[in-house]
Amino acid sequence: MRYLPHTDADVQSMLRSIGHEALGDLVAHVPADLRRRAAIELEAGRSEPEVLERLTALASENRPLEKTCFAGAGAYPHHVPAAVDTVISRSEFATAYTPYQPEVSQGTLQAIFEFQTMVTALFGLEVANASMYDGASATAEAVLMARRLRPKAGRVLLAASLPPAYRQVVRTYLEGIGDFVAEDVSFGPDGRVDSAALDRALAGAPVAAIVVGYPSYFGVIEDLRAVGERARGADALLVTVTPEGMALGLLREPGAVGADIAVGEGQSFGLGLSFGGPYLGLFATRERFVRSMPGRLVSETIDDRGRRGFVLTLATREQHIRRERATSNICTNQGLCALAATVYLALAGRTGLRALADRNARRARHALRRLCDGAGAQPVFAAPFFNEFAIRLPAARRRWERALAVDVIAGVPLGDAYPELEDALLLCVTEVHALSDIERLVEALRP
Amino acid sequence: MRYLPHTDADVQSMLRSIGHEALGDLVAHVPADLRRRAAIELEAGRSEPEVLERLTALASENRPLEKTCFAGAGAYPHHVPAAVDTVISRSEFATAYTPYQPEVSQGTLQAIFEFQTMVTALFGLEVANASMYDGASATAEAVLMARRLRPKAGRVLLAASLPPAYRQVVRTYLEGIGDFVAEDVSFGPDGRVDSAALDRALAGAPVAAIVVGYPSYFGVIEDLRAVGERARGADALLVTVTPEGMALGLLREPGAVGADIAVGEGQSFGLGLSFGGPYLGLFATRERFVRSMPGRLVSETIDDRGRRGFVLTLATREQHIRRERATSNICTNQGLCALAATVYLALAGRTGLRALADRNARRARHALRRLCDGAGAQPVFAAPFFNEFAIRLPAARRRWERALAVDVIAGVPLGDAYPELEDALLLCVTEVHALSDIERLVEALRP
Amino acid sequence: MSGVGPERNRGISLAEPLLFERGSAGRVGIDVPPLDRVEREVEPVPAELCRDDLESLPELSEPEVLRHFLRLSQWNFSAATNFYPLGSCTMKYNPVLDEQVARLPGFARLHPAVPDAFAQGALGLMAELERMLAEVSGMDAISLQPAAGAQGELTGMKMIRAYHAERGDPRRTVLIPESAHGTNPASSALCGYQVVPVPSGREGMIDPAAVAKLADERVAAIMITNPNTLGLFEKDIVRITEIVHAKGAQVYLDGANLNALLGVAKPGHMGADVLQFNLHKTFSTPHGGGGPGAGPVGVRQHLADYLPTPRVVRTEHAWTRSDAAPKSIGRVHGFFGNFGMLVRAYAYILALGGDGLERATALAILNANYLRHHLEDAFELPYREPCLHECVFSDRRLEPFGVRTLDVAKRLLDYGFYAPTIYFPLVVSGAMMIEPTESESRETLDEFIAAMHTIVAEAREDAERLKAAPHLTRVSRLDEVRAARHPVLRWRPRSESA
Amino acid sequence: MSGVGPERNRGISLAEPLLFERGSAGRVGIDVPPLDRVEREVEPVPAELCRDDLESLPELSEPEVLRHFLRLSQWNFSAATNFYPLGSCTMKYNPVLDEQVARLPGFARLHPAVPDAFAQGALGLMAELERMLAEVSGMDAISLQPAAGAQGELTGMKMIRAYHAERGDPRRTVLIPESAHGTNPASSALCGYQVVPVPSGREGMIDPAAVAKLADERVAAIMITNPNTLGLFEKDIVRITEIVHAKGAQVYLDGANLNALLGVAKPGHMGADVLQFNLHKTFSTPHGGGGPGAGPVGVRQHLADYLPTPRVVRTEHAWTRSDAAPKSIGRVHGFFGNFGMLVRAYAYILALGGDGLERATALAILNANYLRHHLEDAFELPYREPCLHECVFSDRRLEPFGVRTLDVAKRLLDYGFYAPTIYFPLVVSGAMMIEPTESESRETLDEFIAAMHTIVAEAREDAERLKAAPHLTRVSRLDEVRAARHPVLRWRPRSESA
Ligand SMILES: Cc1ncc(COP(=O)(O)O)c(C=O)c1O
Ligand SMILES: Cc1ncc(COP(=O)(O)O)c(C=O)c1O
Repeated sequence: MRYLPHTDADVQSMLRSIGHEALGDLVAHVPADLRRRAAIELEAGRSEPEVLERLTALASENRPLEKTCFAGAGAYPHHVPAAVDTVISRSEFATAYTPYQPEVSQGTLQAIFEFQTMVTALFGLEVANASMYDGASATAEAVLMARRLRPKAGRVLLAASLPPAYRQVVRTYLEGIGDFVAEDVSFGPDGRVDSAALDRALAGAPVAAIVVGYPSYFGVIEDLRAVGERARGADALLVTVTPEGMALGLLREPGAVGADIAVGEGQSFGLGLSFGGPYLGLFATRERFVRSMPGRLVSETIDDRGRRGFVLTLATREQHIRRERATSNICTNQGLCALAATVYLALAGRTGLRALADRNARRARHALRRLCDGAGAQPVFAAPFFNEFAIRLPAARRRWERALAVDVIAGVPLGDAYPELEDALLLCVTEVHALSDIERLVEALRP
Repeated sequence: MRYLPHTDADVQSMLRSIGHEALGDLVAHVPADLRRRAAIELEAGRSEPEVLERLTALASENRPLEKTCFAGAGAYPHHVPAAVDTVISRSEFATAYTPYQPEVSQGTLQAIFEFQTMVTALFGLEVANASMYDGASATAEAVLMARRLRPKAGRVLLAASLPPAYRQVVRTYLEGIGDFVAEDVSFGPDGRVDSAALDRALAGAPVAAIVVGYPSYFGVIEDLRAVGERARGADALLVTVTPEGMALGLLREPGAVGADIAVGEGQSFGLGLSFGGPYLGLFATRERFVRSMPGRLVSETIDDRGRRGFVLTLATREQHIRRERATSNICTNQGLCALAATVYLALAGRTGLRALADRNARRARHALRRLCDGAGAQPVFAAPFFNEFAIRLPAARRRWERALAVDVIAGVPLGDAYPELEDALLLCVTEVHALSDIERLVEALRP
Repeated sequence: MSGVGPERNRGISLAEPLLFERGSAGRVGIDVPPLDRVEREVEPVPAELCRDDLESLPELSEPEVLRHFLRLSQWNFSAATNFYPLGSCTMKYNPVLDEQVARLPGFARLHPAVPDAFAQGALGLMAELERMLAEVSGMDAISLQPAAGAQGELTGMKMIRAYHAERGDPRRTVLIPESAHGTNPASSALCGYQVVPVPSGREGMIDPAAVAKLADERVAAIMITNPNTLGLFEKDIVRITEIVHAKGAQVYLDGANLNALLGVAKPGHMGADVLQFNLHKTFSTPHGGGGPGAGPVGVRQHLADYLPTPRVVRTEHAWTRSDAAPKSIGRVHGFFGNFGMLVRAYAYILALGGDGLERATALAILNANYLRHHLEDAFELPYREPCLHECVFSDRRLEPFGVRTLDVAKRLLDYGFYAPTIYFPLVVSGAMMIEPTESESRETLDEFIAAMHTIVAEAREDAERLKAAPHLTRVSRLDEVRAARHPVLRWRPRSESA
Repeated sequence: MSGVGPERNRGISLAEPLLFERGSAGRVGIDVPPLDRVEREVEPVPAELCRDDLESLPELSEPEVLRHFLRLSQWNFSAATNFYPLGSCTMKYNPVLDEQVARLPGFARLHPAVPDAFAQGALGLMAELERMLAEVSGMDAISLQPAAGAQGELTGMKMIRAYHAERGDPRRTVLIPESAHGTNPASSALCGYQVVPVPSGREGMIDPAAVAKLADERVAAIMITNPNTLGLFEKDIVRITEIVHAKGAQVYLDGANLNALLGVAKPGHMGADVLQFNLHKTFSTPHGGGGPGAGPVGVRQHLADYLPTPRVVRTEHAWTRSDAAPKSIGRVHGFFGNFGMLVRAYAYILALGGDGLERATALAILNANYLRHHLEDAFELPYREPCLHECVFSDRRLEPFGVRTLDVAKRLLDYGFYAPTIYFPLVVSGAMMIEPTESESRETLDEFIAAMHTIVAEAREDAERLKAAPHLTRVSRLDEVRAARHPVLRWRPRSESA
C-alpha cells in the first residue's frame, strides 16, 4: 500500500529486533473475544486513479449551478482568490498540529496573530480568538460566555431573525446546562427586532444577553445602537452575530455601536461553499472579558535573545489545563480556515474589502429592483439590507420549483422556518452573480 | 492592478528620489517616433474571477474524452499521481531560475542529479542531461551530436517508422547546416526497420548515425541488437528514440543492446497530455561522449567545509560560455517537467514502473485481440509492440469518423503520414483505459 | 547525508515582518471591477449604518501577500516535512490525493442549501461514510455533524442526557479516569454534569473495582478512552462497561485513539454506547495547524433517535436530508458538519480498504512498540504493560542532570523532529507521549531513536546546552510567562500601542 | 522585524539524503491493481526484449517521496519567496491563478491528436494569443511553436535562411554584437552561419557606423537585442536596421528584453523582421528552475510563409490546424509548442490588459532606474546612459579590497536576496546585471539597496568574511572546479562507484 512504508521484510526485522514474531503478538493482550470479531468488512483498497474516479463520479452527481444559485441563508458565494488555495495547500501549514512547540510553529502562530488582529478590526473590538467551529457554535459559545459573565441571569434573548440553525445550535448547547433558557424575540414589520417585544421580554427575570443578527438571517441591518441601549438598560450584554462576514466590509463595526461580544461566520473570506463546511467561527470581545473567552489565543512575546515571537497563551481558560472548569471544551478549531481568511483579508485589504462589500450591497439592490419590476415581487421588509433580502410573491414555492427546472435556484423558501412567511423567498446576490444571471433569475421567477 | 505593488504615491516618491517627475521621463531617450506608435490596443485588464471565467469557458470548449480517447502517436495518457502536482506546484521549485547560485538552489540541483541518475538507469547509459525541449528536438540534437562525433560522415539514416513529427524536426534542424542530409529507411512488413533497405542505405557514403524508434511510431519494438551490429559495422552510431517513455519500464535498456545515444519523450512520467506540451526531452549517452553532449549537466561536488552539494558543470559545452561553438543553443530547458518525472519515477520506482509498463503492454494486447475478434480488424505489423499498435480495417477512416460521433477517438488514421497505410489506424491503450472502455472502442469501430 | 547531528540542519530561514508592518496606502491584492451603471444608480446602504474605514487591514499587492505566507510556511515543522511524534494526535500521512478530490468543483462549490436533487453525490458520500464508520467501529448509527472530537463528545453526552431525561431519570455525574483528555471533563461539564474522577490503577489501567465503587444511580455515564492516553488497552473494558451498564449508566468511548483498534477490537463490542471518531486522526484529514477536523459520533441502536438532525436518509429513489426526529438533540452545526473533511476521510478509507485499515493499525502498533523497546533503556517507562499505538516515558532518569522533559522536547527540534506531547497525561510526571503512527519508516524511527540517545548523552555531558535548546530554530525559547502576564493579542500601530 | 542584518535569516534547513540512499526493497509509492484475467492470458512481450530489472530506481512509499521533495524545495530561493534580481531573466511575479487555469481538465487532459472539433477552445486560445503578441510587438504573424527563447531564435534564423535561399541568395554571415546573449551566436551557428561580432560602442550601444562597415552582401542578418544586455535602448536602432536592410539582410530582434518595451516602442516599428518572445520572461510564465518556457516567434509579412507548421487558421465555422504552407521551414516541436505555458501567458495578458502591460513596463523601468540611482555611489556604473529595465555595474571599485563580483553575489544570499546575473555581459568586467522587474515594491528595493551598501562597507572592513560568504546557507561555496574536472553526474551504489 502506497501510504505505508513497511515492506514485509521491514516488519519482520522490526519484530525480531523487539523480540516478537508476528504482528498479532503485539495485540495478544487484547481480549480474544474482541479480536475475533474485529475484522473490517469493507471493500479492498484502491489505487489512486480508482479513488479519483470514484470521487469524480460522486462530485459530478452534484449540481452546484454556481452563478444561477441565489441561495445565501448562512453560506455565501464569493470568489476565492487563487492565492488563498496556494497558501493553505502548503503542506507546512496544512499538516502541522496546533502550535504546541512555538519555536518550530512560528508560521502558524504569526498567521493566527495576524488573523486575531484583523478580526478585531472587522468587529471593532479588542480581542479575538483563533477561531471557533462555525458561526452557529460561535453564537452558542457567546451565549455561554454571557452566562458566565452574568451568573445571576437565567435567560438569553435570541432575535427570531437569527439564522434558524444558529438558534437551534444555541438551544442544543444550552440543553441541560442548568437553569438557563433561550427565548426568541420576534421581528417587526421592517425586519428588525421588534422593540416592543424586546421591551416585554426584558421586563421579566434578569437577562444575560440579547443576541441579534447583524445582518440578520433576512439580510436586514439591525439598528444596533437601539438594541444596545436596551441591553445596557437591563444590564444584559449585547451579542451580535454576523452570518455573512462580508457585511463587515461595509457596516459599522459592532464594537463601535455597543456590542460586547461579536461573533460571525468567516466563510465568505476565501473558504468557498463546500456543502456547508469547513467554515469559520469568528469570535471577538472586549479586553476586560478576555479571561472568560472560549478558544485559543496567540500572543506576541520575545525569545531568550529578545527576538519577537508568538506563542499560545492564556491556556488556563482551556480544557487541557482547566478541564471541567474550562471556558469551553473546544480543542481542535478551524485553524486552516482562519489562515485562509487571513490570506483573503490581506489580499482584499483596506480598499478591496470595502469595494467588494459595496458591490455586494449594490448588486443585491439592483436584483431586488429587477425582481419587483420584472417578476412582480415585493420586498418583505423595509429596513436596509446587505446582500440578502426576502421577497414575497404569489405562489412563491411553486415558482421557486419551476425555476429549479430551468437550473435557477431562486434562493431559499422561508416558509419552512417561518410559517408566517410561506409566500416568501430569501435571495442572496453577490459579486459572483453577473447582471445577466440576475436577468435569468427574474425570467425564471416571472409569473 | 493586483500584481503591481506600486501605488501612484509610491511612483511619485520614487521618481522624486531619483530626480524625475514623470514615468515618461525615463523613456524620453527612446526615439519619439517609436514611442508615439507604441500604445497597445488590447482590452482592459480583468479581475481574477473574470480571467478565470474566460479560461474556464475556453477549457470547456475542448472535449478531451479521456478514457475513450485511444490516441497515442507521441503523447500518452497515463495517470498523474497527485504527489507530482503537489511537488511541482511548490513555488520554490516553480518560480526559481536555472540554478546559477548553487548555495541557494540545492533543491533544484539535487533533484536534477536524481533525474540524471534515473534517466541513465532507464536507458542503460552512463550520462544523461537535465532535459531537452521534447522527444522531437532531443532526436534532432542527437543527430547533431552524432554529426560532431562523426565529422566525416554526410548522412544520417532515419527509420521511416520514427514519429513523422520527429523526422520533420530533425530535418528542420539540419536544414542549411552544411553538407549533411537525413535519409529515411523504410520498414518491413513486420514493422521493424527493413534490413535490406538498411543495408542498401549503409552501402553509400559514410553515415554518422542510424536513428530508430524504440518503440517506433507504430509501437513496434525494434530488434536493436541487429540494427546496432549494422551500425557498428558501418562505424555509425546507433541512436534510439523512445517516444513513449513508459516502454522503458519493460524493454531492455537501449544502452545494453548497442545504443550510443538514447533519447526519448518523458511525457508519460507525470506530465499529462496538455495538448502537446510542455513535455520532456530525455537524452543519454556514453560517458566518453559527455563533452559532445548538448544540454545542462549537474555534478556532485563538495563545499568548502567538505559537505556534499551539487552544481551545474561542464558549462564549457554550453552557449553561454562557448557561444557559436557550443554543442547546442539550448538555454531554458524543461526543468520543472524533469522534476515532475523525477517525482513520478520515485513514486513508481523499481516495482511500480515495471508493473505499470507490463499492464500497458498486456492491456494493449487484449485490446488488439478484441478489435480483431469484435470489429474485424487485422494487425498491420507482426513484430512485438508495447502499448500502441496499428490495425487495418476496411473503410478505416469512415469508421474512425463514425466513432467520433459516439465520443470515441479511435486512435489516429495513419494515411496522412503514410499513404500506403490509408486503411490503418494507430491505437494506444494504457492503464487509463478500462476493459469497458475497450469494449466501447470495439463497439464504435464495428462495421 | 552531509554533516552529522543537528548541525546538518543549519541553514537559512527568511525573515518576514507582520502583514501590517508592510505595504503602502492604496495598495490592494484584488481588483474589483468598476460598478455598473445600474449599480451606481441604486440607493446605497445608508451612510449612518456604514463604517468609516477599514484602516487596520493590510494594504498589499498579491505578490507581497503570497511571499509573506510562503515565508511564514517555511517556519513551521509539519507532518509532511518532519517526523511529528505528537502523542494522542495521530500525525499520520495526509494523502495529497485527498486534497485534490476535496477541491473538485462538484464538492467545493456546492451550496449547502441546494435542494436534495442537486446534491445526490454529496449526500450519497455522507451515507456511505456513515456506513463505513459503523463497520469499523461496530456501532449502529452515525452522525457526521460534529466539527471536531470535542464537539463529538459534547454531542454524545447531550444524547446521553436526553436518553436519561426521556426515561425520567436525569442523572448528575460522569465518571472520568484521571488520565483522560481535558475535553472529556469539559464536555461533560457543558452538559451540566459533575465530573467524578476515576483513579488510574497501578498498571495504568482502570481498575474495575474502582469503577464498581464509584458507580451508583447518580452516574449518567463513564467516559473511557481506549486505548487510554498511556497507549494501553483497557484490558477490563468489557467488565467495566458491564458494571456501568448494570447501574443504568451509559458508556461514552473517546475514539480519539481509534487508530490503535482497527481490526483489533471494535468499540461496539466493548460495550460502548456512544463514541466520537476523530477523522483528523484515524482517517487522515490534515490537522491544518489546529483544524478543521471532523468528529462524527457513532451510537448503538438505543441512542439512534437522539442523533443530531438533519440526518441523511434514503427514499425510494434518492438521498434526502431529514429533520424528522422528534427525540433528536437538535443541531450542533450550522449545516452538516465539516463536509470537506468528510470527503477526505472517505477517499482515505477507499484507498486503504478494509485490509489496509487493519494493516495501518498493525503497523502503528509495531512502530510504537519498536520505539518503546529501543528507548526504554534511555528513558524511564513508568507503565510497562504492552502498548498499542503510543507509549509514554517520564523524565525521571534525567533529574540528576537537572534536565527536564521540556529540554528534551526542545532539543529534538534541533534534530529536525517535532517533539512528543509533553506533560500529558497528568498521571505521569514529566510525560513524553510518543505516537509514531504507521506512516513512518523504520529508518526514520531509527534516526529518532539515535537522536533521543544522543540527547541523553548530552544531558550527562552538557546539560546547560540542552537546557538552552533549541539552538538552530529561528527563534529560541519563547517567554510564555511574559505572554500570559501581559498578553499582546493583536498588532497595533506604534502610536496606539505606545 | 526581529534581529538585524543577515543574522535574522538564521534558522533550520532540514537535511535530506538522495532518493537512492533511502528506502527498502519492495517499497513502492503507487499501487498497480492486479492484472485482470484477460490481461494475464495474453501473450506478453517476449522475454528476450525485456529488461531484467530497474534496480537503480528508488523504492519508497508515497509519504517518503513527498517529504523528500518538500524538504528539497525549501533549499531553493525563488522569485515567489525572494527578491531575485537576476538580470536578463525578468523574474517577475508568476500569478498563481495562471497555475490554476493551466490545470483545468479541458486543457491539461487534452490529447494533441484529437480532431480540431474537440479542441476549439485550445486552438481559439492560441489564435487569440497570436493576435495579442502581434499587437504588443507590431509584428504581422506569429508562431507559438518554439519551446523557449533559444528555439525561437533558431526558428527565426531558419526562416531567414529559407527566405534568402528562396531568393537564390544564400548568405553566410550573421552580425552579432559582443554584448549579445550566448544563444544568439549558438543559434546562428546551428543555421550554418558564420558569426561576425559587432563591437560595442563607447556608450554601450551599437555604433551604426560599425554596422555599416561590416554589412555587406554576405550578411544574412543582424541579431540585435533591444534594449541590449546592458539595459540600454539601442538609440540608433532604426538607422541600424535601415543600413542592414539596404544590404538585403534581415533583422532578427532578440525579444528576451521585451519587458522593457511594452507601450514604449514596438519592435515591428524598429525594423525587426523576426523576433522571439520569451513568454517565461515578459509574460510571466514561471521559470520552473530552468524551464519550461515558451519562445514564440513573430515576423513581418514577408516572412510569414516560412513560419513553422502546423498553423492555427480560421475556417468559416471553426479553428483548424493547417500544414498547407509549402515554404514553411517545417516543425521545430513534436506538437504545437509548450501549450501549457501559452495558457498561462494568455491568462496573464488578459489580467493586465493593454494598459496594465504598459504600466508593468513603466514600473519595471522605474524600479531599475531607482536601483541604479541608489547604487551608483557604491558601485561603478560603466555605462551611464539612462537604462530601461535593468542596469549593469562592475566590481572595479571593490578591487582595492580584493573583493570581486562573486563575493558580493554570495554575500547577498545571506541577506535573503538572490544574486544578480554576474559576469555577463562580457563587455563589462565583473558585471553585476540587476533586473528588479515591476513586481517588487519600493520597500524591497530599499532593503536590497541597504544590503548592497552594507556589503560595500563589509568589503572595506572585513573582506575575508565577505570572501568566505555565504555563511548562512545550508552549503557554503561549492567546488565547481572539482566538479568540472571530475564530474559525478549520477549516483551509484557505493560498491560500484568505489
Ligand atoms: C484523547 C483525546 N480525546 C479528545 C480529543 C479532542 O479532539 P479534538 O481536538 O478533535 O476536539 C483529543 C485531541 O487531541 C484527544 O487526544
Ligand atoms: C537576451 C537573451 N536572449 C535569449 C535568451 C534565451 O532564452 P531561453 O533561455 O528561453 O532559451 C535569454 C535567456 O536568458 C536572454 O537573456
